[in-house]
Amino acid sequence: MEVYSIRPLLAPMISIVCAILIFWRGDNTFLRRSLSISASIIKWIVVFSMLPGSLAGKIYVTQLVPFTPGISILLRVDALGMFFGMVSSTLWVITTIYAIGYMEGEHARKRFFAFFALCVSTTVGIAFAGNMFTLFVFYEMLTVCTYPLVIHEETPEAMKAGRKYLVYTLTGGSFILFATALTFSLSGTVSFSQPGILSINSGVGILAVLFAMFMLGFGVKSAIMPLHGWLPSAMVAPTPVSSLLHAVAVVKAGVFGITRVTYNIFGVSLLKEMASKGINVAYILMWAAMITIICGSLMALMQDNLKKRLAYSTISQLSYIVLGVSLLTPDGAAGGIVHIVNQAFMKITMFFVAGAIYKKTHKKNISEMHGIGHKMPITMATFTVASLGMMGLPPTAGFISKWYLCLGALDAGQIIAVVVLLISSFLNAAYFLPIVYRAYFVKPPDGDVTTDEAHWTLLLPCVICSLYVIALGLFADLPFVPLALVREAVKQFFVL
Amino acid sequence: MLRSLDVLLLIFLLVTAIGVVCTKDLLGAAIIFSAYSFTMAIVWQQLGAPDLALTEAAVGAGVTTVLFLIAISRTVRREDE
Amino acid sequence: MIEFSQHCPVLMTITLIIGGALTPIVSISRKKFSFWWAFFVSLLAFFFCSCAVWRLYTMGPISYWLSGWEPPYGIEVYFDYVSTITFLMTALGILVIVYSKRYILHDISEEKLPTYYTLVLLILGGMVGFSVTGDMFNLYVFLEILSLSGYALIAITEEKLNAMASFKYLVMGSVSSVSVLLGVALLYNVTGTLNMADIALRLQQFGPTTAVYVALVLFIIGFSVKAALFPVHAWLPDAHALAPSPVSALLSGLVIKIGIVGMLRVLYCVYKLGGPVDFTSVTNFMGWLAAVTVLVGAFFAFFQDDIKMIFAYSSISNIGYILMGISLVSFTQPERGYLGMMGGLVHVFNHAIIKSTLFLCAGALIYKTGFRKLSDLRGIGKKMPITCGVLTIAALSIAGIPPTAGFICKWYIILGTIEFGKPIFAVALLLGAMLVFAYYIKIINALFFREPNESITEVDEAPLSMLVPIIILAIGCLVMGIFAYLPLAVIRPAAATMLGLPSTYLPLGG
Amino acid sequence: MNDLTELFNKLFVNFNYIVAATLFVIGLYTVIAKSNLIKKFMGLNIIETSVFLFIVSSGAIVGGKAPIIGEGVSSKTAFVNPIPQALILTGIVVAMSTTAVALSLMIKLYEQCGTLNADKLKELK
Repeated sequence: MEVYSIRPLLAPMISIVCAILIFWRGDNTFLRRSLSISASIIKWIVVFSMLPGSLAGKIYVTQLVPFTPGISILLRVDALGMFFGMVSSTLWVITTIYAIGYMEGEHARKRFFAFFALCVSTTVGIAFAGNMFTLFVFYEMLTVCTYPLVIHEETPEAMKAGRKYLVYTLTGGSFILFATALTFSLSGTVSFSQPGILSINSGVGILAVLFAMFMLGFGVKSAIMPLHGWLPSAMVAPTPVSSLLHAVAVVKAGVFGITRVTYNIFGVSLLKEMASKGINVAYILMWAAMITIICGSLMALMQDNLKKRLAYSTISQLSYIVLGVSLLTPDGAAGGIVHIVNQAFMKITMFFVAGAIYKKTHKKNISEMHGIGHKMPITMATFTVASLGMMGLPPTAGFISKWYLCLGALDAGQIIAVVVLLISSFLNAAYFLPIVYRAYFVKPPDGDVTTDEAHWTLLLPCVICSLYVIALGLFADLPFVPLALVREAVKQFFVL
Repeated sequence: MLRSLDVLLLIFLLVTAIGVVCTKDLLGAAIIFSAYSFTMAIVWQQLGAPDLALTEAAVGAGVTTVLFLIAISRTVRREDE
Repeated sequence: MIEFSQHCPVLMTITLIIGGALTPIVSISRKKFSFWWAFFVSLLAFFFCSCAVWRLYTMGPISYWLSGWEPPYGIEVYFDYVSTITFLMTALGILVIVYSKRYILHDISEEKLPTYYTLVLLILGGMVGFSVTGDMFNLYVFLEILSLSGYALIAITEEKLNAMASFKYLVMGSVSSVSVLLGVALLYNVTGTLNMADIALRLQQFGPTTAVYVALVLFIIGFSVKAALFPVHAWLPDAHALAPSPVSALLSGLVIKIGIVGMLRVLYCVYKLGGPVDFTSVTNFMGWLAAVTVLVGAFFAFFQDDIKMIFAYSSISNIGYILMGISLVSFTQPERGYLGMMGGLVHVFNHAIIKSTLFLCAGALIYKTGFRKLSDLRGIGKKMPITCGVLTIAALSIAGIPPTAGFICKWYIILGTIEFGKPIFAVALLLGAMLVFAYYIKIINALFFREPNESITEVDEAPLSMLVPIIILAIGCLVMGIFAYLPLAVIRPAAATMLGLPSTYLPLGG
Repeated sequence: MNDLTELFNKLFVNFNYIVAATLFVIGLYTVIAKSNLIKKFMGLNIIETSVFLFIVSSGAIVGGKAPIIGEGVSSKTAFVNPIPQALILTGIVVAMSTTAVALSLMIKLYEQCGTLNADKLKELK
């Protein structure tokens, strides 16, 4: 059921207006802070006001300008879009609080907050995009808006990372653009619909090429190996940027795109039909995801820099989502998609902690963090919760995703995927638990064990996120948690 | 059939053109160019275009040559300079 | 009104040319008055042009016989959908003239002001005339008017290199003009008329002869030089980069498009798809050249440090896009070329807007700082936020980042190449766009994200008469991108009629 | 022998065109090969006149009259076609203005650089 509403447009517009106001009058610290916070909260309210409707199967639509016959800039909030929009708008609120604390005393704060708001705006745009074309438009805008944030430090290293980021993502964008044009040429439309818009009549070969191009395009932002190179180097950005953009907005935009392409452009039935004709693209994607999961974890093991380790962990975790999507079973899809939110909250907690430690002690490397748990007990406690979640232990959110992923893999008959998930859990334990161990059970070198927590603006977001990680795990079946929305989305994909 | 005068004129046209190319002294080249334009004017007349002949004589042989002369007097005289 | 609007295409051409010729006379006592005169003349021309465009879209193309002489003796003025580019020319002309008010005194002395405005009006008049004439010989005459004014405008400053750049352009330009003239003569020989529509009809009767083919090749060579297609592009970078900035905006924005308009006229109005001459082998070859042009332009731009040099090379690259779009035509199935043609034509408009924005911004930076190298201009973004902001918008636009104007053409040309079955062209285009973005990001980095140059601390924002035109153009960049259906609706009939389809033709995605 | 006569005949009929083509080549050679700018421009002028010659020749009817209406003219067919001539008239004027612009550029260039040799100018750059 489609309902016309202004709210899908309102949500990204709020951030854009906020960005413009910050550009205009952002030199005033108080004004900048209050603008950021109030805009993020208003946006959160707008997005969440659509939640009950979405759960009931309503689809909110705003038709913006027509672009050409057959294509318009269209915002359409279905369950999947609502889900992603919810994640990003919630995390904007939390990250804004964190960023205010973290960026204290840094340079070019006006630019930072303005582009921050723009990025969130484009992310919500991606979430609410009603067709591939709109999605691409916001996707490219996201790339451009993130650039000033990646190079925020303006050091040669940051500039190099920014260049690398642009080269990777814009090349990916070119693939998507070409694939979108090809889709339009084949099917005459680019609107997302159930169960997909392409038909087997176009020829299996060309469809396979099309799928490959989409995956190469979105694979860059979702950091599927070997397209992941930009992500670790982009960690030179300030922590709030790494956390929101490189754990949530940018990378999740990539996996969101993959989900959209798989379920709304191709559709489950078409992919299965292609498989029966001998070209099983989903299977290849699954293998790419599994290889990324293992390799990403192995590389994370070798990192000493905390943020770098988190970055490689992100690469590995993102492929959980891709794996879930590529299984083409309802449970697998549910596990993959719900991992978007679960991984987001867990990873953002960890980044926040890394940032808080850096801000407090200027330590970046794990080998220097002896006994940090004594100095910053609450901070490290949240980190521990997130680590347990990453390993997939109950009752954390990570368990829910892993459970569904395993169910999906069994449904699809891919025992190997279950094995990979299990190995990955062990690897997760192998690279996160030593940090926790070192923080609590190794005495600090100076023997100083007095508590010295970071500023509350840095601490509060960590606590909220870690609580959320537990809550998501404990109350997974309540109607207003993300899982319910995911079930609604999956119901639409598989026409259940 | 062309008349023999025409043929002669055309051959003279070629000769002057080659003269323009080969003369190293720019002043000489400009004067040969003027001769070339005059020949061209007569060719126009022979082809039944008196108005063109007039224009060519005035503009091509006259004004253009004067322009060349002015330019040469204010710049270089030898081609290789 | 209807009666009046019929005369408008002629009136605007005459206004500009006579107005231009009168400029030195009206400003004989006060040199500075020439600005107001030029401004007034361009406004008048813009008004006439608006009337003509209004009539075009309400009543269809205007065919007008000068002084009422019937064909084939009279000269026809034909205002069709392609002629809508005159709207852009006159509008851009006004902005450039306004911009020149302050800027040009930076480059030339007050003595030369009337000369400058004369030449600007003449170049505009030449372009407008070129786009509205229906007569092959007038095409040549207007081509010469605008080329000559162009050569003179480049060399109007006292700079040493300018005269050289202008001379290089002049030699290339003269050869190309001669080749166009020879083409006109050959066609006249075969058909005995100079009117384009008549030539098209008679070509049908006489069938293809060697002379017709030779004429086609001569036209293509001639217009390729004007458009700076790959092997004959060498004159462009110096000429466009060294000219005074408003002149660069005119040259890069409009004058190179004249080559495109010329090709459109010759290929699709005179020779015509489905006509006696199958020229698809020529367009095919042009397509490949265009693909090379895209890459060559983008590649060389990468090594430049002079900001205007970068823009000039990127013009070459963008001309490649346009030519790629308009050369994707099939002789027997005209509708297959529609999307590519749309892309090419849209980019004629969009590139004009974007590139003039870039050059005018560069001009503002040079005017204020006196520097033109990126390494000297670093960190200027904080001092001149509006100019640099606009420059950024235009840079993103030319790199084809949505939702700006440059993206539309990219989208259409890629669609066109897919429809046409030549995805290899799309690869060239995307690669070119990537390279383009790579060096524009270099500019943006230098302007905003690098340590400020100490010697430019005493710099503030550019004067209003320079800011207003660039802001208007920047809004144009955004509006043409976000509300893409507006320019598309205007250009759609042009693309359709060029291919011999009804002007209301609307395929999927058109 | 007969063949040779025919060949000469053909040559003679097309002699105008042959001369025009030769002039074109001579002009082109000058533009490309000569390094002096003034010389280059003389070559360009030769090219232009060669094109004019070609056009007028193609419009000419051998033995035709000038297209001027006078006494005793009744038939239109004996006239030389006037349109090419009108074109050339414009063409000559255009060529002259191009030359004027080019020469003024050269004077300027010489004042600034002290040479008109294209190779030397390239080095100066």
